[in-house]
Amino acid sequence: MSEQKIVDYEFKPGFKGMAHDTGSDQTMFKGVHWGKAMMWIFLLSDTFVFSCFLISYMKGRASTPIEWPNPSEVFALEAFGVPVPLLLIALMTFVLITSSGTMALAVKYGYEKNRKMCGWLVLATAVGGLIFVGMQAYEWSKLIHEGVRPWENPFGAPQFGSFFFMITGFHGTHVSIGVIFLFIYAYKVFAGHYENGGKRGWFTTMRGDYVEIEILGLYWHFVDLVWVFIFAFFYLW
Amino acid sequence: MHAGIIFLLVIVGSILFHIFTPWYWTDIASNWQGMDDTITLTFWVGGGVFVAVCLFMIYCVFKFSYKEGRKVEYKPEDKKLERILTWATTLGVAALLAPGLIIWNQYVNVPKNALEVDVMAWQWGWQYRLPGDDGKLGTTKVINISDENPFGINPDDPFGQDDVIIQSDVLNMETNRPIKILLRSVDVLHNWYVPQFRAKMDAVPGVVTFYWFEPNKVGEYEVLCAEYCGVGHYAMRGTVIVQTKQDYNQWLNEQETFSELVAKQNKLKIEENKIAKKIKLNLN
Amino acid sequence: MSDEIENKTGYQAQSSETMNEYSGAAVGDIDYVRPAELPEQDLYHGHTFLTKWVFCQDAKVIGVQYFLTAVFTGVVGLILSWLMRLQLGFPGLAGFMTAEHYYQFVTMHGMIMVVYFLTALFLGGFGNYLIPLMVGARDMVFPYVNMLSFWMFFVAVAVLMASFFVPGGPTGSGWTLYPPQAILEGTPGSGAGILLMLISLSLFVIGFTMGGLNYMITILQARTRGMTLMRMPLTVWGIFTATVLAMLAFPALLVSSIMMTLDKVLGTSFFMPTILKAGEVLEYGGGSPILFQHLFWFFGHPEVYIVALPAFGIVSDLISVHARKNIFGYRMMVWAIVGIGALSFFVWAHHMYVSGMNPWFGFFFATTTLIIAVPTAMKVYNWILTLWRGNIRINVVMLWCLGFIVTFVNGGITGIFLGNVSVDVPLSDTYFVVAHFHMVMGIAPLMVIMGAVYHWFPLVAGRMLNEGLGKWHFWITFLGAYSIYFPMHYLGFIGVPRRYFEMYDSPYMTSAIGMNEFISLAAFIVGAAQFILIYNIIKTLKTGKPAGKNPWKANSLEWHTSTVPPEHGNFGERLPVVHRWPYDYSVPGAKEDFMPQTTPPSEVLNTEVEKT
Amino acid sequence: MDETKKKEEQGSTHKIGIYLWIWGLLFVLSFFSYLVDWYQFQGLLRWSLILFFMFLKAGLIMAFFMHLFWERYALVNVLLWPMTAIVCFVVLMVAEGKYTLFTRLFYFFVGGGQ
Repeated sequence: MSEQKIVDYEFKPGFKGMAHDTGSDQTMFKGVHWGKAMMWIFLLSDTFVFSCFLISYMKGRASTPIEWPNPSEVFALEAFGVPVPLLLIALMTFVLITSSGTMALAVKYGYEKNRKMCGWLVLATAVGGLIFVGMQAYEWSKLIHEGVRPWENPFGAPQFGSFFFMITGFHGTHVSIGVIFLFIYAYKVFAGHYENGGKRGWFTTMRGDYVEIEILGLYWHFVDLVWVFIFAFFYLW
Repeated sequence: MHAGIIFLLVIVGSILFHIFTPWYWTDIASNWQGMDDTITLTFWVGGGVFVAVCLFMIYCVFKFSYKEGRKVEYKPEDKKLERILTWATTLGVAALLAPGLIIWNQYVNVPKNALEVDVMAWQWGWQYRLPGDDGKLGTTKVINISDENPFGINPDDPFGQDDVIIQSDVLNMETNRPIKILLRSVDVLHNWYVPQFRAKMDAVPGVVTFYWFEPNKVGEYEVLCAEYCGVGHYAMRGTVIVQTKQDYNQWLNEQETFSELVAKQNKLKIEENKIAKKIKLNLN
Repeated sequence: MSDEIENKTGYQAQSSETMNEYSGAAVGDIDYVRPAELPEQDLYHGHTFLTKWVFCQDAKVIGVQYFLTAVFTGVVGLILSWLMRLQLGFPGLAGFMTAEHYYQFVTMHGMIMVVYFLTALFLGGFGNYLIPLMVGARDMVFPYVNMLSFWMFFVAVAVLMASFFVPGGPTGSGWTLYPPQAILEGTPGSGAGILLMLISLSLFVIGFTMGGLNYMITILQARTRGMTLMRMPLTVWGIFTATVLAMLAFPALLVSSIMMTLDKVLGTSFFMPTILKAGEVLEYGGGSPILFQHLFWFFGHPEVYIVALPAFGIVSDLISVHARKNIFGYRMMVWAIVGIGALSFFVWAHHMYVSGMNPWFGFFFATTTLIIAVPTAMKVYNWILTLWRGNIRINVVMLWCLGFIVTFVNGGITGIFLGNVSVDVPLSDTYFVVAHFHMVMGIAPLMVIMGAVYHWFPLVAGRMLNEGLGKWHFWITFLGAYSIYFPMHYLGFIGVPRRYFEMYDSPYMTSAIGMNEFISLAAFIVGAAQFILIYNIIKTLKTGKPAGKNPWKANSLEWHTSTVPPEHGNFGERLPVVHRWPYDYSVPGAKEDFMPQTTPPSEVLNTEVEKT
Repeated sequence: MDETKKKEEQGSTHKIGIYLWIWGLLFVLSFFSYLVDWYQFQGLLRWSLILFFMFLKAGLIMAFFMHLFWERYALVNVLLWPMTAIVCFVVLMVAEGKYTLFTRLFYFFVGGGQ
């Protein structure tokens, strides 16, 4: 996503370009920042973590002879005295997608070096994430009130509770870590760490750059992406 | 030089060891001769490759060891040679794979006339159940297991009533009759393994696994547990006695069925109650 | 370029402008190499003892730290193996040896050797030391994360070792940690032991992920000018592919350890079906133990190649250097490494043929497994073809390589037995399996590690290890290890099951008492012989012959640093520019029998060197 | 060639319209997948709709929000090929799950009589 200009290097499109990039010296991902490449590879690894969780869930659910509770009823919420199926989940999805959108715009304004806009959007993303975590906490407490535990479940197969708390918990941990970093980076943007050549980081000797907002954005979108899969497999199945 | 000689001795020693070894597989006592044959085939092909590769290596060590100013070949690639080697290897591997898959196909397809035997494993022992006159085993559940119902047979399953139960780790079998082993475990993983039969499969709690074989040699064999199952793993043995049809039937008739066991226990209970009542009366 | 922080902490910043002065020649010149895409990396140079040797950000120091920690765990694993062999060869001789202890030693030996010794040594040790040097980078791309990676590994090892001292002792569930037995009473260490093991594994995975990201991005994005992927030494290719495998396989281990921890601590039933224990039905139900096995082997099989691929790569380099000949079929070697790596994700259930999984999987996994045999065989052919018409130095390093070829081919062939589904049925869970994997992923990689130590020690310490001691070390180890594991296959043929504390008087075993005693004696001797190396290293550090620059006359970049041993930043003021692959040995017409990667084409116009 | 160059030169600052479009689409698709549950579609229809919307949403997020659409093929391929291992794992575990369920039902509930 940086300017694609490299001295004496010709960019070729498509698969030809892939072969050319791969066969070239120095870098394989032309113009990709080290940190961004690292985040991508990390996310690939994390994808395998979530895939293993979801595969275990699918295997567990497919092989239990005891009836699996109907998520549409379990996760229903009373609104104006009427039970609406999956209402809370729909709202959580809404919040998370909203925050994903603000994050995408933050990255855009970051690259345009629009410090104020970028900072506010990162902050908005952080607030969105916080709301999501709050709603998840509410959802957990509601289920626990109804008697669902990691080891038992009044509505049917006990694995329902186990997988639910484990997978949403693991996802929620990701969101929470993301929220913490979003607040830190909102501060960094407002404090101007990426202006005038960039300030040296706390963990590293590298200089700050707005590419860090994109790296953070990748992580945040990934969290959203995982939610898409959890939403489909956990709540709709 | 001495390096090459020692390596050569190692290879020659390996071959001699294989020829003169007193340690080789026990006499087979089941229908899985095909497994032994595939092993033998793999042994010849694989052993041949091993010896050929090592001899080539040793030859190179003798022939090309360091000499100042020796002319060395500089040839980064040889497409033709590489292609030949690839195809030759692929063919060899395919030749080994084919019999393996054919036998596996036999292994997972149980003959229709096989006698089902329920092998129940626990930490650390075995017990067995044979179908009764109806030829069918009743369903089981771990939670049904109790002193009165040691196999956990579902009491309302009609097929379970006449099941022959053997509460010992000795199982008798008839020669030349296929046996389908149905394995289940009530606690951890186990594996019912008789080396002479070659076949084995894990017993997994929560599911029922199976395999089959046809014993074809009269005799007594030791059963081993072949999947680590806790501290008692090594002591988890059993016995299989393969008999002629006559002997087997005689043995079978001496065994108890599930309904007989239930009746016996009920009788026992009634008597106990009677005794208890008597004692009460006496006390009164 | 100097700002406040720099002055305070002493960053040595080199601006990108100074780099561009040295752009070599102009476009059109045969020596022309594109200018650098990226500015030079800023490095943090430690000043105090703490930042220089403990929390150091130099990949070379981190590599040595990894190496030493891994060797420490390896020695623990070795001692455990002695104790096991003591019981197997001479049952009842050691009074303290109960079945509980025996199984704990088996488990810890396996886990330590596979994960904490071999994986950490190859990727953490050799990877850290060699990657930046071989691809021509100043350091790993994220030195701070790299440092954290080591310390995370250190904590993981500490937690693992702590499990020896908790009540109940370490876990004794076998290195595969199969549930349900791993967390049920009846298995030693099913309390604190298994928990610490799972925690330690999770920490290891987290630590490794930090390191693995470094290795991957350094290789992909921080190579020096002229260093294309197809000019990298095979060592780097092996370590790189192994790292990719680790990044994608360790997640499965992490997930399975999290799930098992929850089963143990919270009483969930992911892997736990209804269980009857001592007459009582436990509070579990509905889980599937086979699911754990799938997850474990989805990690476990790539793990085998995580250990094997770096060994393949390193041994290729060692053979090429010491046979004074280019590696035969370099491109085939690279594709074989990558192909084996990719295929290793599609073969996991060949460890589970008799596990009670869906029986139809046998066909799929037998086929994929035997397909892997083809690229592996190609690698073996290429190694021995590299020897053909070479000029082979029969020194200690080459001896280890030859030992590797013998043991690896032996172990590889027995792999064809076990991968071929119906042949596996009689052999699985017997000593044949034990002999197979020790030969192929224990002894063979160990031969490479030893060869690599003798090969690179002059670079790390600047002194040559003693050849005479090295030869003793090699012959005792090789002959001893071979005579341990070659006969052991025949125990498997008899049908002796593995993980047996004692055989009593089983008819299969009574005939093999003599062999077991022999194997145990050989194991004691081989283990003891490893201390020759430690003695050799200590002696060499004091009085060894100075190595000087490039003692083996090798081509790859690590031997062409400005100082020996290389200092932080590796290459002095200017990064090297690469013009060729690292295997131009004995090029006809060249003055010497080697041609460093940095030799520009204009210097070798009159030779018959091939363009790479 | 020219076209890609143009695309890449815009690189860092794509028009805001694209983001808003994708954003809107994501809301709409989420709403649709919610409707799948609301109307209680069952069976194959439900499954295909769920998976369709899921992959569409995931694709949009990856392609535009995570900029994968504008990345070079080298990166895209490195990221997507490993998914074949996941796909293989999923397919085999579906088969395994069904087999486990079958043995449980057969031996613990239904029995050999049926």
